[in-house]
Amino acid sequence: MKKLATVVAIAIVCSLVFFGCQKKESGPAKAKYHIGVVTGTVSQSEDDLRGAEQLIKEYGSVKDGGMVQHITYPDDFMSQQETVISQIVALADDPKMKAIVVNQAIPGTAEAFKRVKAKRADILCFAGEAHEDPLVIQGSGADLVVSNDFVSRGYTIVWAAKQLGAKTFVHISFPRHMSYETMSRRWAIMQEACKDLGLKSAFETAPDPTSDVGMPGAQQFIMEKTPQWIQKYGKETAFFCTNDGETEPLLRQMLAYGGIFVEADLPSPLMGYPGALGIDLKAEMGDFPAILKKVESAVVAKGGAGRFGTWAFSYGYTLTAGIGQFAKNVIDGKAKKDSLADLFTAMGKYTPGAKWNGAYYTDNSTGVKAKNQVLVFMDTYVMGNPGKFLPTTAQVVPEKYYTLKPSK
Amino acid sequence: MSGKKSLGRFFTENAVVIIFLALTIAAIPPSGLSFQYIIQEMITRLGRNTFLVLALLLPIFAGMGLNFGMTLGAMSGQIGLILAINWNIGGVEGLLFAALVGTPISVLMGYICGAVLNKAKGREMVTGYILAFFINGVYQFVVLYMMGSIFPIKNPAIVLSRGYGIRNTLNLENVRQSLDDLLMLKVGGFLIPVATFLIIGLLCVFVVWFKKTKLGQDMRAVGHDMTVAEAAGVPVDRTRIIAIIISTVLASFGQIIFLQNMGNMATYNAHDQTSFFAVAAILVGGASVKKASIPNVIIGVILLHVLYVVTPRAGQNLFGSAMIGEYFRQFIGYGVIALTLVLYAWKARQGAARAREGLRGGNSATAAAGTAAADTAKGGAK
Amino acid sequence: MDKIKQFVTDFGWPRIIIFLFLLFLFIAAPFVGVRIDASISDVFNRFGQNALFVLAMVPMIQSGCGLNFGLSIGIIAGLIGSTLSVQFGLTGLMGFFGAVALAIPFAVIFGWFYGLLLNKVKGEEMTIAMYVGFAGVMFMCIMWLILPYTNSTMVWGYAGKGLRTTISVEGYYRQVLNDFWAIRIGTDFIFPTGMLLFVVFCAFLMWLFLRTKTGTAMTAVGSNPDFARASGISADRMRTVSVIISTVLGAVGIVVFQQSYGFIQLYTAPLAMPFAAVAAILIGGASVNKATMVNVLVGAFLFQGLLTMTPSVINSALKTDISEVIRIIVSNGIIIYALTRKTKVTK
Amino acid sequence: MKQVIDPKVRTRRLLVRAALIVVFAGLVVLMFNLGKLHTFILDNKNLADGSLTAARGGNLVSIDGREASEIYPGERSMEKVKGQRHTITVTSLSGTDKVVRRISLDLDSEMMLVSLPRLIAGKEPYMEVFVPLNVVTTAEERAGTDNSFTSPEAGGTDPVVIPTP
Repeated sequence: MKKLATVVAIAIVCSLVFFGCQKKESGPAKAKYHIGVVTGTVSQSEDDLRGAEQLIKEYGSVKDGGMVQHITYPDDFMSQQETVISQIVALADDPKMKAIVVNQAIPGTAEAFKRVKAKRADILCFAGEAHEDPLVIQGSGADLVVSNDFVSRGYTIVWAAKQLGAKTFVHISFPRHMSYETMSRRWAIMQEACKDLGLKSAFETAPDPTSDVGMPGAQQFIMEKTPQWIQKYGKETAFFCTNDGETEPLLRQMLAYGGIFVEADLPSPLMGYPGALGIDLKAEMGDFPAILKKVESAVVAKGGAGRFGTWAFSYGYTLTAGIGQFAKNVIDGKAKKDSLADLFTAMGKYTPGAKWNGAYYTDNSTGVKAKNQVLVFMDTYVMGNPGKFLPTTAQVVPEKYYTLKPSK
Repeated sequence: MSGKKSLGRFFTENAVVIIFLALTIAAIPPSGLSFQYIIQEMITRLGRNTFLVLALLLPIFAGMGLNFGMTLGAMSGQIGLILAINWNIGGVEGLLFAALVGTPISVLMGYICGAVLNKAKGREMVTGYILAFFINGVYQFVVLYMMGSIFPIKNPAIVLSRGYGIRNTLNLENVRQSLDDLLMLKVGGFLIPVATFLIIGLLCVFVVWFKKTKLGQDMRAVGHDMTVAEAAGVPVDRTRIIAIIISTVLASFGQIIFLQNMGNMATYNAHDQTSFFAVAAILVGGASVKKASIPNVIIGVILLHVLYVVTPRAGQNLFGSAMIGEYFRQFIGYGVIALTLVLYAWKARQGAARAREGLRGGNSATAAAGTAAADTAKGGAK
Repeated sequence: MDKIKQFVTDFGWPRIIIFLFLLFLFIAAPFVGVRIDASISDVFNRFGQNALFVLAMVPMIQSGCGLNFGLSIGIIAGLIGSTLSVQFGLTGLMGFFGAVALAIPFAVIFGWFYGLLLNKVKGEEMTIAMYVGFAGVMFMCIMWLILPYTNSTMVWGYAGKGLRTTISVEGYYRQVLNDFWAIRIGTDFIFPTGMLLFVVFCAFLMWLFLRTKTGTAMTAVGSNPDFARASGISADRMRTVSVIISTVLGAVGIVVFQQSYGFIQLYTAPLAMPFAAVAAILIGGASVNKATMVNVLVGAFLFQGLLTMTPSVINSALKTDISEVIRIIVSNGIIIYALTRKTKVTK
Repeated sequence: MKQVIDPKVRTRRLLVRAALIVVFAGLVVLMFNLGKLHTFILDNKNLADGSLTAARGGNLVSIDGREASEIYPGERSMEKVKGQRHTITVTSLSGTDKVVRRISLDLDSEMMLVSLPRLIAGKEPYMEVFVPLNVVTTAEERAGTDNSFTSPEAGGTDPVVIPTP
C-alpha cells in the first residue's frame, strides 16, 4: 500500500508537471485584455455554456492568447457557495481582467461582485439571469443585470396558453423553488392572470432534484405523473415547470399523451426537446434557426403541431454570448454600459431577426426603477405546420400585475 | 530500528499529507494563479473554516468517529442568524446574538444526535450522515412553513412575499464580515482578520485544556475502550452525549463565523456540505477516524483549500475545458477522502500486526493502540 | 393472540406503521382526485425498477461488509454497458441483454477492485464505500465528456461530442421487459409482468445462491467469522465474491431501470441511487448484518410506495407543496430508526 | 448507577444553573440592545406649513462623530446606526451655526424620519416614524411595448421564418 501511495503520488506529480510545462510553450498572451465568463456545466445548463463556447470561438481562450477566460460553477452550487464566490473572485486575480460575466448569476454572485469591486473597482461586473433577490444583486455593485421578465411573463405565458386553446394551467414546482421571490411572485401573477383570462389554475408538487431522490427520482416522478395529470385536468391543459431538468420528461410525456406547453422557465429550442425527442443536432451546431427547424419537424412528426412552444433562440445562449459581446463593446468604448440600445445591439448579434421586449426592473413595493437591472423576453414561437410566432412582446400587460403581491 | 525503516514509517504515517502536498504543489503552476492571491485566499479561508473543523475534534476523542451530525449545529447557527437579521441586529453584537440564540438549539440538537448515536454504536458515521438528512427535513419545515406563520417574522426583506417562509438566499449585510473587520491588520499587502484568529486560538486553548479535565480524560477513556471505561465507572453514554453536544454547539458558532465571512446565506443549502468539507479537511490534515489533533486541523484546512482554489483552474488549463476542471476538483475532493480512509484503515491493521510483534517485545503502549484498532476493525463487522 | 404478537415482532412495528400509512394513502387517494389504478401501476413499476438495487445489498450484508453505499460503482458499470449497447446500435431484447452482457465484465472488474479495497478497510466499509462511490461518479463525469462515443442520439446535439445528461433508449430497448406479457386493465393500469418476472427470477437466483456451498460460506463469514476461519473459509475471498455479486446486480439493476424508465441518466445521477436502495432494505427490516429476500421485496415495495404516494396524495389533499418536506422527514426518519435498532444477532 | 446527591450540593447546583440561565438571558437582551440597527432618514425639506425652511446652502450632518455628509435643501439621506442613543451634529455649510442634539430611540423603531429644519430650530417633534410611501408607478415609467426591439440581421442569416418541414 505504501508503494502504491508513492507510485500514485509520483505519477500525479509527473503528469501535472508534464502537462504544465507543455502548456507554457503556447507563447505569450496576445489579447490586450481579458473577459471572464462564468457559466454552469453542461449537465446543469447547456445553453449558457454553449454561449461561452461561442465567445471563445470568436475571441479565443486566454490559454491560447485569446480574450475569454471561461470557468464553470459546481452543479450543486447552492451548497457550495464558498466555491462559487472564490471562483468568481479568482478571475480578478488576472491583471488583464477587465470584465466578468456570470450567467446564470446563481446565489453568491452578489457577494462575489462585492469582493471583485473591492479588489479591482475597474472590472465591469455583468450578471445574467439573477437568482438572488433583485435588490440584493442590484446593490452588489453589478454594472448590469439582465434577467428574464418574470413579471410580464407571468401574464404572457398564461395569455399564450389561452391562445393555444388551454382551459387549465398547471404549475409544477417544489418548496425550494417557491422560496425564490421571483418564482413565487410569478406564480401569484399567473394565478391572477388565469382568473382574469378565464382559465383554471392548479399547482402540482414535484420532488426537489437536490434532495435525497436526486434528479433521477424527480424526473421519474414527472414521467409517471404527467399522464395522470393530463387525465385529471384534460388535454386542454398548459403545463409549466420551474425546473429545467424536470421539463424534459414532462415534454416527452406530453408528446405522447397530450397537453399544451408554452415555453420553459428559461426557454430555448435546446431546452428539453432534443433530449425528449432524441434528436441529433450535430449538423446544425450553432445555427438556431436550423436547430429550431429540426426540433419542429420532430415535434410535428409526433403529432405535437400547434401545442408546443419555445423561444426561437436560446435564452441562456444569447445571454452569455450577448452580455460577453456587450462587455467587449463597453471596454472598446463602442458601447455605454447604461445604454439599453447598446445592450440590445450586442444581444441582437446572436438572435438575427428576433423580436425582444425589455425594460428596467421596477420594485413592486417602493416603485423605484433600478438603473442596473433589465428584464427581457421574446416572442413565443409555436411549433407546427407551419409554425408561427405569437405576438407575445406586443402584449400590453395590465397595470395591476406589476404591483400584485402574492397572497397566502 | 534502522533509519530506513523509520523513514518508511514516516512516509506511511504521513502518506495522505504527502500525497496531498505533492498534488497541490504540482497543480499551482498550471492554474496560473498568483501566489499573492493564493496566500490571501488561504488566510481568508483559514479564518472562515478552522472553527468548523475544530468542532470535529471532541467526538473523535470520544471514539465516535467523524461527527457528520455537526450539520445539526450548523442549522442551529443559521436559525440564530435568521433571527438576528429579522430583528435587524447588526455588527459583532448581531453575531453574538445569533450565537446565543443558536446555543440552546444546538444543545438540544446535540443531545438528540448523541442519544441517537448511542443507539447506533459502531456505525456512528453513517447514522450521523442520515440524521443530518432527517433534521434537514425538519429544518425546512420550520424555516419554510412555520416562520412567518407561527413564529412571527416581520422583516419583509427576509420573508417571502406570500407571507410565510424565509427567502432562498439571505443577505447578511448587517453582520457581513463584522468579526473579520473588528481587527483587520494589513501585513505586507495581506489582510489578516486578527479577531477571527484570536477566537480560533481561544478555542484551541479550550480544547487543550479540556483534554486535561476529568471529563476530557473520561472521554479519551471511552474512546479507547468502552467496556473498560464502563467497568472503571465512567458513564459511557453520558460522556458520549456531552462530546456530541459540545461539538454541535461549536459547529453552530463555526457556521456563524463562516457565514459572516461569506456575506450571504443559502437558507436551505448552506449547511449541506458543512460536514463534508470539515471532514475532508481534517482527514487531509493527517487525522484519522480515531486520532486527531489541532495541527491536523490547521494543516488540513490549508491543504484542502489550496487544492480547492487551484484545481478547477489547473484542471481547466490541463484538459482545455472549464467543465472538466470543475468535475476534476470534485473527483479529487471525494477521492482524497476515500484514499485517506483507506490508508487509515490499512494503517490500523498494520498497527495491529505490529502490536502482535510488539507484545513479544513487551511494548505495551503499541499493543494497547493495536488492540484498540483491531477492536474498531471488528466493530463495524459485528 | 400469541400468534399475532409473534407476527408483529417478526414483521416489526415500523413496517406495520408504514404499511398502514401506505394503505391509508391508497384509501384516501380517490377522495382527493388521485387515480388509484394508475397509482398502483406506478408502485409496481417502481418496485420492479428498484428491486434489483435493493437485492444488490443482500450479498454484502450477508458477508459482513455492511450496506453497500458504493453501489454507484455497479451502476457506473451498468451505464458503461448500456451506453456501449446503444453505441453499437443493438435494439429490442438484444439491446437489453447486450447492455447487460457488456456491463457484466466491467462490473466484475470494478467489483473485484472494490472488494480488494473493502478488504483492506474492514470495519469502516460503509463510510469508505460512500466516498469511493462519490469519487467514482465524479471520475466518470469527466469520462462521459471525453470518451469517444459517436452515436448521434447520445452525444450533445449542439457540440457533437460528449454524452448527454439523459439519453433516450426509445428505439433501443425501452420497455422491452415491461411490455413482455404486460397485462393492461383499462387505460391506466399496466402490470409490468416481464420486469417483475425478471426481478423474481433474480431474487430466486440469489435465494438459491445463498443456499449453495459458496453462499453458506459467505453467510458464515459475515455472521460468525471465527467459525468460518476455523472451517478454513477464506474471509477475504468470500467478501470479494459478495462485493462482485453486489456490483453486478447494481449494473444489471440500472439496465432494468433504464428499460422501464426510458432514459439512461449519466453524470451525477448515480449519486443518489445507493441511498434509496439502502433506505429500502432497512425499511424492509434488514439489519446491517442480516437480510433476507422478504426484506428486499417488502422494503422495495414499501419505500417506493411511500415515494410515489406521499407527494401526490398529500399535495392533492393539502394543496400546498409541503408534501415534499414530509416525504424527506418520513423516509429519513425510518432509516435512522432502522440504524438505531438493536438486532437479535448483535448482542 | 444511582448516585445519592447531597441536598446541599443539589441546591448549590440548582442555584448555579439558575444563575447561568439568568446570565444567558441577560446577554441575549444586552446584545439585542447593543446591536439593534435603526435607520435615520435625514430630511432637509421645508415644512409643509412653511413655518420653517431648510437652511440655505445646505448642512453638514454628522451622526455620532462619523464623517459628515452634505445635505442640501430638498434632499434626503439615509444613515444606519447601531444602538439607541445618538448624537446628531448639524453644521451649516456656510460655516457658523452648529447644533448638537442627543436623540434616544425606542428599541422597536426601525426607520425614523428626522426633519433637519425642526431639529435645528429645536422644535419638537423633530423625529417621526417613517411610513414607506405606497408608490403607484405610472405605466410609461415601466416596461411597455416601447422597449421592444428587433435584432438586426447579423452575419447574413435569414430572419427566423420557419419553413414547413
